[in-house]
Amino acid sequence: MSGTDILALAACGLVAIGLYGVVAQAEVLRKIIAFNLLGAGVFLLFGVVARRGAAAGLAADPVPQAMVITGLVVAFAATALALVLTLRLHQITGAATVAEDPPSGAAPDPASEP
Amino acid sequence: MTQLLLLAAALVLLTVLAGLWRVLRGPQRADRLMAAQLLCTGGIAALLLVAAAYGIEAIVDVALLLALLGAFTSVAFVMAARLVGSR
Amino acid sequence: MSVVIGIFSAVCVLAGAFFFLAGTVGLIRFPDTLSRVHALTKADNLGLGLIVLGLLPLASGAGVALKLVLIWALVLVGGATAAQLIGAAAAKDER
Amino acid sequence: MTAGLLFDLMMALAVLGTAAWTLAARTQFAAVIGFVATGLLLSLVWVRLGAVDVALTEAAIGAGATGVIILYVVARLRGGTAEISAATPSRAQRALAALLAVAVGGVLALAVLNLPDPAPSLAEAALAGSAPLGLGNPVSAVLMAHRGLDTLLESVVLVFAVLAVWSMAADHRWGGAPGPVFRREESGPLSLLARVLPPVGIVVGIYIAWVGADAPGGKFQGGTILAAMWILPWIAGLARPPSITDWRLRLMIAAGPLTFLCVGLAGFAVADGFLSYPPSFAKPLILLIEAAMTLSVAAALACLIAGPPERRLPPESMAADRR
Repeated sequence: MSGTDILALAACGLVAIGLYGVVAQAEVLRKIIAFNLLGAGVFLLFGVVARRGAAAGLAADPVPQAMVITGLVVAFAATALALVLTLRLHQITGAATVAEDPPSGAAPDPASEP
Repeated sequence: MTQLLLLAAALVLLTVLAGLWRVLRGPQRADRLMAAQLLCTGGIAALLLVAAAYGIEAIVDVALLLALLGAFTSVAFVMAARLVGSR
Repeated sequence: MSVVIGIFSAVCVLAGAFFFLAGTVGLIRFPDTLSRVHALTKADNLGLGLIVLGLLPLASGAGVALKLVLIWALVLVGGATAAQLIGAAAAKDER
Repeated sequence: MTAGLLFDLMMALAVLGTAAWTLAARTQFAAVIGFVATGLLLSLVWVRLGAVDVALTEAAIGAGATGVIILYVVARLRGGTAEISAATPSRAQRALAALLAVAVGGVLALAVLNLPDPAPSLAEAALAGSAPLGLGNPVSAVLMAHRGLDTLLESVVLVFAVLAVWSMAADHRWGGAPGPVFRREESGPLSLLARVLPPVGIVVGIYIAWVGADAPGGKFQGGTILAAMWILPWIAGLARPPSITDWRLRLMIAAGPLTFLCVGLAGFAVADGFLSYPPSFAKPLILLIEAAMTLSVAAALACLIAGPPERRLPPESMAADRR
């Protein structure tokens, strides 16, 4: 088993951990963190594929690397949007989860103070 | 020399991981705030050693970026923690 | 001459790694948050400085050497600031 | 070789350990710290995989910038424990989720370990394609030429993300400056750092963006550093972010995609089609796009990190609005 194989297994482990977190955790914020872990695992799989495709004197195949760079930036943009939505949901309803039953006695909107 | 540099890099990383285990446990919020700084300083040291060992200069740029963003991240963390505290 | 430089580099790098070890021992053993901040910033920054000093003779050119020194300077400034702020946060938490 | 193997094993265990700790952390605050630690360790793994470009991006965006924005949201959420425990899946459901996760991870592992050997690679094609462009870094060549459409759309995604984040602002805050208000620190360590670091950081950010043509680096990595250096004085309260209605800010955010699109459309007239460069003029055009994109990435990331406007308008501009 080579070092790249070990890192490939770590990537699969990250995907599994992230997937469990997305499904099993209630708070939206923790779901977002777990989703980012899942994404990191997928990116790492690309890295493993790139490393296995090392050729022509390059340490790794540049095409998967470029795709991961694109992916990281888009993941950041999506995370920023998800976080702002979470914050706005919390400010309006006082909720930290997206459960069916919204909590009774919703908090007042702090952003609507004069 | 290459072997020695790699050995030193592994040693630094091991101590950083041990420190990370301690820092993440807390108990105070301030303890956890140290994680970013610990990982950046140790990560920079390990990266520089690996760069010298393999002669890959581009890795020095990663260390440079970590040095800048490590400072920014640590500071931004503390300021966010202040926002938590002020509530 | 190159043997002397090699020994100098090896000693500096190993001494730097030792200070990282010392910093972590302090981090694990010290009883309160403020002394842990102290152990982390002082020992690790010194360790990084020694490693940079040891790697300077091995640098392939003036540009790389300049970057190494710049990295250490940035870590010193950033580390000092972060340590101050974390210390203040710790003191506030204890009150 | 065994030393390298041990090193990989150590890094793999460390990444998985911090990731698991992130899920298990009792407070959200601790979870974010665990996430950032995972990201920083991952950037070391990327170096190990020979992908220095990705290591730079992961350290800058994946760990640093993402961690900061999550933490600023954590600072403002006050979850009720009753609500969270009511919404948490039951023990059986969680066991089922764990089973699902293990199954997915296992199938992935089987697939990855049984990839064809020798692996197919586009490295040679990418290298052959980058030489006529005058780019020494094949990753940059792939980003700018072979997968140019991806990069163009990605830069548009950043603009849309900024629009979406701004549109989350409360109505009466529209036109304000992005981000929370920080107290002005006239003296002290933070104000010193906010004065000393940006000049150095801006030079380094431009250097990382510039060097991307021939060595690992590029617009996204350099742009993130520039964004961080722009935000630092905001955090210290030394400078005010520009209002989101400021046309200069909006132009900065749109400049990169617009330049890219214009050069791409010009490709119809002077080269083989959309997003293709005339061979004799490829390098200067790519440099022009890279420069505009660096500026736009820096501005867009700074706005995404700062978040929707939360500051009131300064008095003088309020007066200007009434007039």
